[in-house]
Amino acid sequence: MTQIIIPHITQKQIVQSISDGKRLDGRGLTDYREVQLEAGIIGSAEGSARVRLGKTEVLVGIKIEVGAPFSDIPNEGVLTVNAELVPLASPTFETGPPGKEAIELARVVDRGIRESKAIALEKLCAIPKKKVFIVFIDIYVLNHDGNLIDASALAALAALLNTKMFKYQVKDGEIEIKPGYTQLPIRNHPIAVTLAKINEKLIVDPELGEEQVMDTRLTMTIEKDGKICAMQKGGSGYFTTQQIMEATKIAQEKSIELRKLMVKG
Amino acid sequence: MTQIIIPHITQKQIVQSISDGKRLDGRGLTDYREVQLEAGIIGSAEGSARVRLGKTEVLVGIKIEVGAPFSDIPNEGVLTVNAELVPLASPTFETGPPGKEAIELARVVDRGIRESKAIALEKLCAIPKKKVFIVFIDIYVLNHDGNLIDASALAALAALLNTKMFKYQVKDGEIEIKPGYTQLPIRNHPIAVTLAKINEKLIVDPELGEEQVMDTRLTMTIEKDGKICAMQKGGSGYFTTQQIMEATKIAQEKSIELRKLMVKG
Amino acid sequence: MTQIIIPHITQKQIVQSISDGKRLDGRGLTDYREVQLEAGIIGSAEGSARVRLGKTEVLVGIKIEVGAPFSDIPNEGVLTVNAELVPLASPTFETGPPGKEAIELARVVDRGIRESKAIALEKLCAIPKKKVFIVFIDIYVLNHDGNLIDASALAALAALLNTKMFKYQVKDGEIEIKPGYTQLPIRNHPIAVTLAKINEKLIVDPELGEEQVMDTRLTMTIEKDGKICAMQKGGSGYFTTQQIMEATKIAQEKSIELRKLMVKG
Amino acid sequence: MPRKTTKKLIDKNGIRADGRKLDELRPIKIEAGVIRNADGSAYIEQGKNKILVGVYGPKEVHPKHLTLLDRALLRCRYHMAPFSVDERKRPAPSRREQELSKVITWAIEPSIFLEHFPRTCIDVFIEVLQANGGTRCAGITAASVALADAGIPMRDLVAACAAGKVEGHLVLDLMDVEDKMGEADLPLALMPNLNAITLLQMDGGLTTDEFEQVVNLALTGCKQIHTLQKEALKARYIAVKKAVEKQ
Amino acid sequence: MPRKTTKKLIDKNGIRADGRKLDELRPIKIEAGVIRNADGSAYIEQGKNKILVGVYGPKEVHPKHLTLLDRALLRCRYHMAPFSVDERKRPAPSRREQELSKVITWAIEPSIFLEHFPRTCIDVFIEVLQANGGTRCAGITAASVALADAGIPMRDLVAACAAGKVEGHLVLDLMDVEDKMGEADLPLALMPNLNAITLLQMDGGLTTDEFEQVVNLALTGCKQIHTLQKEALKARYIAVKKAVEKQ
Amino acid sequence: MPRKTTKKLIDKNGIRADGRKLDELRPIKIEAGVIRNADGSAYIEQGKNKILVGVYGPKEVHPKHLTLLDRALLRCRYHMAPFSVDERKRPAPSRREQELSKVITWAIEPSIFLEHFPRTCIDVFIEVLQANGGTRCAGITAASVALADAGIPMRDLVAACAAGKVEGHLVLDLMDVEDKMGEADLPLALMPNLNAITLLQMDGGLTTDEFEQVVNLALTGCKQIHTLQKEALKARYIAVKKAVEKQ
Repeated sequence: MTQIIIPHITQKQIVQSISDGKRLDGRGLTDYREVQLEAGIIGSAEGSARVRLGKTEVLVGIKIEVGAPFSDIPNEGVLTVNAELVPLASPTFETGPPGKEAIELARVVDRGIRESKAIALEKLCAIPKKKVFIVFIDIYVLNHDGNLIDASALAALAALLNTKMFKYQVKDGEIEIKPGYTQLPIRNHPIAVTLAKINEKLIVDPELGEEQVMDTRLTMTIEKDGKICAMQKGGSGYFTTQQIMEATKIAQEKSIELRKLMVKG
Repeated sequence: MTQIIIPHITQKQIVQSISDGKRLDGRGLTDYREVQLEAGIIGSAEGSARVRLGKTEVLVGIKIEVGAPFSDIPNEGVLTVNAELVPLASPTFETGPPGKEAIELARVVDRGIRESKAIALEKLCAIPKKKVFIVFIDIYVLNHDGNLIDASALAALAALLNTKMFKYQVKDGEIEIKPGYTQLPIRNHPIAVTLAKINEKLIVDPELGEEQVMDTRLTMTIEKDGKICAMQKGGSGYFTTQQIMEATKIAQEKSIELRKLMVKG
Repeated sequence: MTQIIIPHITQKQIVQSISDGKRLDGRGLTDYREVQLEAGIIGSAEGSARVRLGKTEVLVGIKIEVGAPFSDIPNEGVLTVNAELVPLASPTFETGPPGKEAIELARVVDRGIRESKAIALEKLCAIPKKKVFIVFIDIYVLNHDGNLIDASALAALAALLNTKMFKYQVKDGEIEIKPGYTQLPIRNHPIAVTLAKINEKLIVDPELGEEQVMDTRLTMTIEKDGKICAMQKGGSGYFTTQQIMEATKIAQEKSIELRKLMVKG
Repeated sequence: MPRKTTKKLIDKNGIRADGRKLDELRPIKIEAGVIRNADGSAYIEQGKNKILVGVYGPKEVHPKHLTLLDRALLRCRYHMAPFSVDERKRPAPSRREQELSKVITWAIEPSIFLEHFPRTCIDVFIEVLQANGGTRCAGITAASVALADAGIPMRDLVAACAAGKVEGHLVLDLMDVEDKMGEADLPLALMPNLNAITLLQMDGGLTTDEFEQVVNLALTGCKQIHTLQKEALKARYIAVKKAVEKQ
Repeated sequence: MPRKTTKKLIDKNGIRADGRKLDELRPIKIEAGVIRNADGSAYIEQGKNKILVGVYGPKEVHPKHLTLLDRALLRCRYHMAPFSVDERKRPAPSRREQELSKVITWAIEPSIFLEHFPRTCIDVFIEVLQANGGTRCAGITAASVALADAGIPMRDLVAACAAGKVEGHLVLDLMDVEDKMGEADLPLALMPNLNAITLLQMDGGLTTDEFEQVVNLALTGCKQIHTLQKEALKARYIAVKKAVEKQ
Repeated sequence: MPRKTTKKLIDKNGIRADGRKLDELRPIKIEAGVIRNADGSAYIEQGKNKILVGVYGPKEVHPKHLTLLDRALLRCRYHMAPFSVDERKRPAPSRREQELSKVITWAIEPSIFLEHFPRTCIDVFIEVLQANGGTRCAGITAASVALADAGIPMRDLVAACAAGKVEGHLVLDLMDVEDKMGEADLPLALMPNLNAITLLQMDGGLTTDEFEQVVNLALTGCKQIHTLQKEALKARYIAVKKAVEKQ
């Protein structure tokens, strides 16, 4: 994988600036970049949304197909999250099967949705043991400028809220599609908040340059009632217990802020 | 992929000669090399044929198996074309999964057969939605001396005309093989004609040396009633509109010539 | 693959010593290293055993799952042998899909079990044509110090003898697991004996250093009644007819010795 | 999930299912400079097709053994997003995508002065976000704009468009249902200033006469698209100029 | 083949299905120096988990282009044996195994003086032979012992342990059934001497208060495990010393 | 598609289903020099087996890191065409094909003066076009002829043939149905001039006495085949000589 080289001087500036409590682009330590959201832009998908987080841009498309349930959960639909770091989004992305970076991204987003029980999967069973609906969430990164996790989680949630589910009936053991649509049943709104530690300071929403100088990062996914439903430490540094607890508080606040952008009313 | 290096002097000679209206091996610009055809040589295949086009040699074997239909065409058999550039045929061929060259070859041959509706696939349905016959056309290149597309298309057609289909009956939802054979139902005879452009001249049936100096190539597949059913421009050069139209006329003539070799009477 | 480099001097010593009728570790030419056997050590497996052959260490785990039979043997269970040369066992092993070395190992062990009909596969059919039991034998090499074939074959046999099969009943075309276990039906005890040829002498149970200087090797798998059920020459040297016949005699003797360690009484 | 339709594709007045005339292109929107990280990029909407193209290069070749001593290596990758079609597409490149990557590379190659950049490579990534017939052509059209946006010197822009035959009529710029239900589809790419056809494929059945007419129809489509490509680049140029002057 | 159980996980006296108290670790056995060929190795049993770890390195990097100029490359591979779980696992690494390999590498990295060995690599192979919940943590615990056994200089041993919430109770060191049926699982890795948390993941649902308590519970678990790690290394040291003196 | 047969394999007069005696080879036809592009090649028909072998080399090793400093690298690939068997074989190499490639390489290696060509490689591609039992042996037989045709210096030709036990009889050169229904199959490769057995495998069940007899039967088969190999090379030599004289 090619590395984007951030000049050494810029790296120093990033760290120095954060030590002084501000960031090179003028943000405060716990400020997100501007979030832009556009839902329903892909007509061939059952649901879709594009999120821009500063210059980071992620498109999520949702497809619903008929398939078999897992044998140990025969009465529930299936959730599948997949991420592609397509090479047009960054000189560091390569063609080929998903690498560990894409797999981690998909799995962190997956856990947030799964653990918060955001999708009412039990309503997606057509014929128990035989036929259920599979919800494919495909994350497509279109421009990488840092913090892919939060942007992807936001786009996935927005796409789910935008997803239309076709009507159907079961006849002779076969699913027949009927005219019209309903909403995909969504009952929770998990928000991922990623914090980076740079020179012992915590910041939120690291951009690409900050990711390259950060010691480590922590993502917390927060449910609409404030419960933490998923967490992921990434990167090779460490946190102290105190930093973890501080991060929790920041994540709680930020999740409320971000959720307001996603879910109106 | 290793390149076969044709000496620079020979390359110049090929181009010079074609500019003068003849070819290094004495052929005229629109002459094919000698075509030799041998059908039915592989007893383990339902159909087979070997075509020699000068020193190019292609073996096609056809297998028929029982399988599931495509869900959107539940009453038809399935056609699958596959090409292997096995490494004994050329120092430029490598082991491993089919590369783009093999995929293009298979897909061009596939389109000629599919678009001309050469095989009556609707007669290859045993149990609608459940069980149909799959016709596997496997192209095996045994010696590569240029123009694999035409040689493969000829061998595929000859093999199809040679294919025996076992008799069967359907009993309790199962296919039972019965003694005896019928012919695979073939109703069209698509012929692929490949032209190369070298120094603004069009030639047919390029041999390996000519392929290496050609600007570009065009394959036209012609049905028995003269309709064009498939076309493929290959290589990184271009054609003018006038050249395309000229190529069409040549391809029409050549297809009649070649078809006579394939289909007697 | 990295090569373990055995110093040239040691190589010479190994050969010299064997020419003199003894081995560097003091063994006679037809002595096995100490065999240590521990069965039933993996609770998550239906059967398991670990064999230590000197410093070579192999773990075999057996899983039994429900699956479909082969269409040409619809009334029998299925046997599958797989070997993984996991990289913790040797600096010469690599991650990635099984290489030719692992495939050969699995296939040689497989043939011994299959050809001796050690497992009564006909008793592992629940619903003919539909549902049978699949016996997965997974060979896991934990430390590689030579003669993986014999160690793996011993561990596989010990694991099979240790395998418990859950009780079940068939109800409405479905398999229902019932409480309790029976023994997996085992009716033969194939023992693999590997001989190496070094400087025209035959030795048994080559350790890693000996494998690196050997001309070639021969594995014979012997059934409990003395029949030879499988054989595999490996390595790029050759045997004379006389050497083959001599090897047969040694293998017969050794198989009796080893079988006693496996099957008490 | 796909749904079935059985509508007639062309009515008695020669009007198509989406309201177009037989020789009419779908509405086309081209925008250059849409991906921040790429050296050049473009976005195209052609009817319901939505395609994004990013260009990286000229840059070092990786893996090295593919390096060409006398010119740049051009690699085009055509790839469909899983959600771009009715039935979800698996992420791994299909045989179709691999073939299209190849013919698109061939279609673009003659337009670039590759000999100016020996020992480098130029990567063109075409991502189909929503597909509705004619994506390889729209992909070529956008790729050529993206290459120009990257400042790579070119002989001409490559404009691409299909024509074909549907319910007995010769039509321009087939959408998906016309491609699938129709009698023939012929994608074509053109460098108009050089009368150079760089892509030509065909599926279906056409007499020689029909073929000639369909080719000519596709050529007129390409020329219209060529104009739109130039406009998109002009707009991009003006936008960049303004941005620079602002600073 | 899996069988189902429907037993209650925690009884009214706060005793868990395997007889443990809420804040009690499973029985743990750690042994260093168990694989002859490896530069360092360790074996851990934690309840029904059985995990073997081998360390190779510092050694040449292969493939070469991964070489780091200023420090050693650390690669951890977490892999499960096909027979380690109820339903046979296919040998190819799953997405889960790939993610765990990554987070385990991150958990181990801060403990090693990688900068002492530029241009080399250290491979850590974690093989789960029998799994019953908490294998990533047990794998990290054993990997750290194996690295010490290999003589690789470290800032501290990394000890790992999960805590979580089951049937309303906060519990330490979840076994498989508690993880699957419970409300939350939080694996954590710690270098106790540095108060440095190097792995932190969570699945489930916890309030901020519960989260804080669970983290603290996990930290106490890690500290107990840290003691066992040191004992294992001491036992290894004594055994080696005896062996050397014998010679 | 396979059909089933239930014919008896050996009649009371000791005549086999295809009319052969117990110790009789199938009709064998060997031809050298059949692939224009290859450095050496051979075609063999043995009963219903049809196998083509091409040899390329000695040539540069690719990938380079496989280069051997003291001798040539020999690589044999055994591969079956999809249509070579009753039930279509998938094109990707199966585990069986990979194992056979390995044992065939071992069977050929001792026959070549590999030490004459250090730092090069010799590739032997064996393509089974039609299979009816005994293809690994026929492949070795043809490969050895192809290597000689390529002018590669050899200690002896390697001739290969199976023997085995069918319906209680010891038989030579088993065809597919005899292999599948019979009691034992023992493929063997021999350099007759050196009494060197370079391939030996066995499946089935044989007493030590039977084993000795079966080995001897296979050896007689190999010797007959050795004669046919030499004839094929002689015929090739004469044909080339004539062709050269013509010019």
